[in-house]
Amino acid sequence: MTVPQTTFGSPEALMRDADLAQLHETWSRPRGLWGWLVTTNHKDIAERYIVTAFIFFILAGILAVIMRIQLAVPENHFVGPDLYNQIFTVHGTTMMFLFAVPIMEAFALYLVPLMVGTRNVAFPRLNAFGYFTYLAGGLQLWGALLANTGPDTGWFAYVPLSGPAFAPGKRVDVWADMVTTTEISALVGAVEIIVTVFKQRAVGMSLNRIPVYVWAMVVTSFMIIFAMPAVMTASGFLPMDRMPHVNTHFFNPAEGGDALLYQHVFWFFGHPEVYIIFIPATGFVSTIITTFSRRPIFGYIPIILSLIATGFIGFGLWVHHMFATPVPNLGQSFFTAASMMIAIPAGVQIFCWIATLWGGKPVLKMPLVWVLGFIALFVLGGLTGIMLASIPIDLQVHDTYFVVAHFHYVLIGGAVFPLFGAVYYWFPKMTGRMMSEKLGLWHFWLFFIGFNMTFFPMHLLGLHGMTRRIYTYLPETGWGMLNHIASSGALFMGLGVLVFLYNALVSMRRGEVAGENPWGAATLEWTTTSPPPKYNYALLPTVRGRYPLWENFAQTPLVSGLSTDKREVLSTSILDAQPEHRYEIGTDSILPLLMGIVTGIFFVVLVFTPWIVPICAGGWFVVMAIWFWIGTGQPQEKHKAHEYHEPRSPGEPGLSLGSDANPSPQT
Amino acid sequence: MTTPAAETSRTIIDISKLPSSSMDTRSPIWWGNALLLCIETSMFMIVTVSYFYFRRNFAQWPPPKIDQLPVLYHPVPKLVLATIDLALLLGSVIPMVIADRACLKMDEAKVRFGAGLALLIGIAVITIRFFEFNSLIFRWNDNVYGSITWTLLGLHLMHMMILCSEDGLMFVWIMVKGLDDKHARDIRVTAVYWYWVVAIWVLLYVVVFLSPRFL
Amino acid sequence: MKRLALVILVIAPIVISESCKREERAYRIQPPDAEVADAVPVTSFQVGPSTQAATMPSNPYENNAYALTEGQRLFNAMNCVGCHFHGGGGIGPPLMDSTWIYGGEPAQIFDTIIRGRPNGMPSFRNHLQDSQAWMIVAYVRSLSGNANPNAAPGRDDNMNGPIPPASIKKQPATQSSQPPSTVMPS
Amino acid sequence: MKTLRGQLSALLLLMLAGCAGNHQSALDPHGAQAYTIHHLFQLFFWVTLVIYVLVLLAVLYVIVRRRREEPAALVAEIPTAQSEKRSTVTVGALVVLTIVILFVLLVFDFSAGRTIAALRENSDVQIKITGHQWWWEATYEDPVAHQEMTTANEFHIPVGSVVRFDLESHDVIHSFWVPELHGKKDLIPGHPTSVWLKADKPGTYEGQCAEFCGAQHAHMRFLVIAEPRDKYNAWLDHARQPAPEPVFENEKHGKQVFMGSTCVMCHAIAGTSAGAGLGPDLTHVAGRLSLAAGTIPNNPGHLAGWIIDPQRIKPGVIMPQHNIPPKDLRDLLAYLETLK
Repeated sequence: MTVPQTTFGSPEALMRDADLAQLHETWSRPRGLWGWLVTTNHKDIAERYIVTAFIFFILAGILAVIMRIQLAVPENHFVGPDLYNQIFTVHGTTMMFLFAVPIMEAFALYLVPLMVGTRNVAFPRLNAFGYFTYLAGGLQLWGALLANTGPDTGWFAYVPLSGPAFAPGKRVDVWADMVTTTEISALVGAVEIIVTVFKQRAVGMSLNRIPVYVWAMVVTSFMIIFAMPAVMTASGFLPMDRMPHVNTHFFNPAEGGDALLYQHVFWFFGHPEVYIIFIPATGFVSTIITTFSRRPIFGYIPIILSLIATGFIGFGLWVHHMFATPVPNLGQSFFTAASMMIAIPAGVQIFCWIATLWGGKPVLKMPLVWVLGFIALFVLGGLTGIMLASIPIDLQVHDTYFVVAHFHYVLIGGAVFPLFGAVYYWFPKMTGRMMSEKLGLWHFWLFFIGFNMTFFPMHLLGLHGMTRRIYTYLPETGWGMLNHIASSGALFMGLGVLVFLYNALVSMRRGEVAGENPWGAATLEWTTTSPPPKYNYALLPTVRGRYPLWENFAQTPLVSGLSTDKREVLSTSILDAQPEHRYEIGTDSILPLLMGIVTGIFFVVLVFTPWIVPICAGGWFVVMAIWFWIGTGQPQEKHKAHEYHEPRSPGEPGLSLGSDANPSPQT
Repeated sequence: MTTPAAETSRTIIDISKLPSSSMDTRSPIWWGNALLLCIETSMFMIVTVSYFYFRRNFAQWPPPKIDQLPVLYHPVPKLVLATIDLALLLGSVIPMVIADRACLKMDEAKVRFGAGLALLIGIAVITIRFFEFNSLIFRWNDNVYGSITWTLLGLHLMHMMILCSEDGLMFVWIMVKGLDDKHARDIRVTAVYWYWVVAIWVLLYVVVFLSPRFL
Repeated sequence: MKRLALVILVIAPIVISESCKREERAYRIQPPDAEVADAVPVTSFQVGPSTQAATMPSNPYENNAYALTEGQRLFNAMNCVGCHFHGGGGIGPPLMDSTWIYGGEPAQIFDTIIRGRPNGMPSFRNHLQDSQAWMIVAYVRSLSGNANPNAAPGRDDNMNGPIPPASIKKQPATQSSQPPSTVMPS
Repeated sequence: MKTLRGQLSALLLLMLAGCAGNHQSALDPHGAQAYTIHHLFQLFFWVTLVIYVLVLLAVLYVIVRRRREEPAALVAEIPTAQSEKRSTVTVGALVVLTIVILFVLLVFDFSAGRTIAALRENSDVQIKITGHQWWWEATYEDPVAHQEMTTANEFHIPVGSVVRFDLESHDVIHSFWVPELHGKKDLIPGHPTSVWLKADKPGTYEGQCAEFCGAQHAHMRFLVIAEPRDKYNAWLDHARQPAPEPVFENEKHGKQVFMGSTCVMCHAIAGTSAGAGLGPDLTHVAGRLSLAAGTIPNNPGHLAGWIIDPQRIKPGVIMPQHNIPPKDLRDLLAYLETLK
């Protein structure tokens, strides 16, 4: 590859060697396994998240292949109904709760601090805790599946089928508790992202200069914050109904409970969930298209507004999952209108992307190839989505393979394709080496062709009456051949993923050395080394526009003055990103792991008995008390409030750095 | 690679003189706390909406209690303890405001007084709450009315306990080690949480204890 | 570290096999030995040496959630509730207490169901498959907390009644001290 | 290559005509509502297809054009306001066009919804459907109590008349769906509801439970058989009759086997002492086309297999395995075959 290296100057050169060494020392984690357990560096945590989420992706993919084998021919006996129901439930649950949402947050936890030019997320220990709870939830689900306790009532677990009367054993309890666990971690991640973006942006990165991807993650995080409590309510009510010694009646019609409420609450989360997965993907797409069109994105403001609009409207269309239920017609019409309306912001974004490509000179590297695949597939999925918004059409295709095809086009086409693009795009930043373009093309075409072979026929199957979640079908239905095609496609997809794994593993060791900015991209993360140092930036960058690296970055000021002997970050104002104060964040600690273990144990034992609640409450209190006590255990400064926020020497350079400020050089 | 000469031309903004902590909305922890409260607020909203959703399944709310003699035809929850709770919680805002304000001036004595008094009131509220469940007349496993009201009160009790643990830890810290910048900020953040918990109780008082009398 | 791994290696298969048994849904089934259960004594009053220990087969369904729930469904479907209500008793004796007129061992209950008993308990011979009867036995035992509480059913979707089997405290079976024929259900 | 081409052409054929021999396709409507929905679907299909092709062409053009020019150096060009103006106008126009198209589709959608809802007129045929795990119970409602008739899994309706189906569930959520007649409606415990169907052509329409309902969700099928009014009336009159008394010795013995075994605990046969309602009503079981909720054809061989080992055919079904001596089984089958 002959990408010219654009060097923006090494900030390290501006620091004294002793300071740099101390900075390195301060931000390094302890050696060995202990260091691995206690680290709170956002890149360490995010890398773990990414690897774990991809492992779950592969595991759930294996389940998908098993399902496709089972459905390849009518009346197949490869797996029985009991196992099949566990498999499709665990497939859906894993993909939604253990892959899609976590991996989107994982990328954000890696990239957002880099993109906004700070050294770590706002609450690093909380971040580590989030990972450990997520891992606990994943282990709980998959451990249960191995122990024949895999949930078997669908990833939506509708009552009464999942209620105490019709779902014997502990399978559904495992599902509910696992959902709660992973939602905790999703919420933690969302809080991290929002606060990091609000309070820790590079000096000068006012709201209208935030990269589109970071905006997308802010919108996503807010959606998580308002959507996830709904599913936690559902996954709280459900085990309370089922749990011995509790036996509540939330979903028992004989005592005034309501099965329909469950659907409302679940989909109030479930529909925004789709956008929680999709919006980060649009962030990837915008970033990649900008870089490879070699021009600023067309319509920055409309795209941001579209993201925000999607975030709002996303909460207004949950009932379109329930058109077949006895919900009043008038209400349904409202949700039809809302469901169609959400096509507008999606359309705006697609038009802006095409306009950007149109007005630029696209360089067809792997990330852009994946984005083009995304446009081809996502638009199709979006258009079938418009069909599903129509009540009459939905009544026909609801709960058929048409819907299966639709949401795989939206979620794989709309989220996994950009995700693969993002992996090819940021892999050099994360590992310092490029991925192979040649293998990348193999990966792309295998996956693209396999995907369409698998999921396109499902549209037809659905229209021909094949309902979802059936473990087999009769030969007389005539669905055999299309299913056969779909199943063969799954093998191509699997091959594609294997090529990807091979590519990633080999490139990590032997790929071409990337340098700081192999793609000539415009955002801040490309100014630091690949992979970035533990502290991300020796001197914090500042920003004067949306595309700092395309706007004479070498002339922008740098920020110095953060302590090198403790982990400090710079806190800036919300709107204009003016420096406000320095802020010491948590150091490496074993406490997040302990807290994660207590939480994990809590949710495993909660499957069996409610008496764990008081016991673990005690456990949490103890860990929290220690956390509180030693976490801030350093002797602290004492100031009165009026001593803050007043410039100590008026006119001090930097503190008044506005958009057009031109502070005088110090050195 | 660029030459050191080119490097020296870059402007350096020195922020080493900026304060190392902040006491208000400028502080990241304030925002973290606010977002957690957003999460919990949506949780309470959804449970409250469920309460009214269940209400539609009943001709009369709360449903008559028929498994006893004499039958209770309109078993609205008793007000006494809940109202005492309300008064105590509203009253607890005063010491919390005192502590909150005192943090700005680093007035350690006042902070001790405020946080300590609030803690005592909080513990009193928690104690009362355990008796208060009985004023609901139904048990959680009697019917959905019992389930949802116990859940609402239980969720609030959980927050009361977390709140008191938090305030208690702060209080002990100040007693042992004195007040410093970070803990003054933490107390201010705790105060926000405290006001929120009180506000939620006002909501629950209206929903659980007053609304059955009017709806 | 090694010791920890060893402990996990030992414990994991046990936990997994236990929960496998609990969660298994064997749709095509081999019931426990019904032949043996045909010759079960109903009391410990017996002339000659005791043969009880040898003739009491255990009922694996007591550890199986699916079988217990099926038992519950059959208990309702076969109209057992008509006399015993939901375990509280009425026309027939209560099943939630510790007193057993004709013995509280699985095989004895099986015998009671299949043969019927005086004073109104009908015989279900030929009207229930053996496997179904054993499922009912497991459920009946769970009503007094004698089945695995992690497998026993929770509340059903009916009006709130007696405590569901999963929540009930274990009532160890005691033999009624009176001869069976003299005990009349209250 | 040949097979590929064959598959492709078959794919196109399937798309146009529906699966051969399949009577469960939404693309082959035979009911008033299904027609309306199908027309609406076609409108949506063509509109979205045109949009899709245009978007793809635009993207392809962008990429192909790139090949003609030299790839740019890795220096970004900041476009001027002038060069952005055309894009702004184009994108703005496209957004307005999107809104217009969506609005038009919305209008058509609402009008189709009204057409469908208009069918809720009073109808003289009312059938109460109760969903069970994993079969369908149907009660033909009648003001005269003894005229009420219960059957299972196969519902006859008169052609050309509106039929009201009152839906409720006995256990978990099911969904009632006959694709060639109408969309689906969920049966939610505690929320009884109704759906109106009108078949315009005699025929057998296949239906299936569309909401996941447990182990045998896949085998919870049913048939709606639309017949001319006179044929329907004849069927209904026959269906209201109690089961005929067995004539031959083996049939009589078969009846004894039925009444003396597990069968009687769950199934009902009108005119006999069997009256349980846990399983499908067997009064006229021999007259049905299929067994086990549309899973196997109704013939003595399959029936025997079903009685002995239903768990092999529908694992998890509530009917238990039976160990019946061969002679008893033969007689039982003979008796069941008399229940026309």
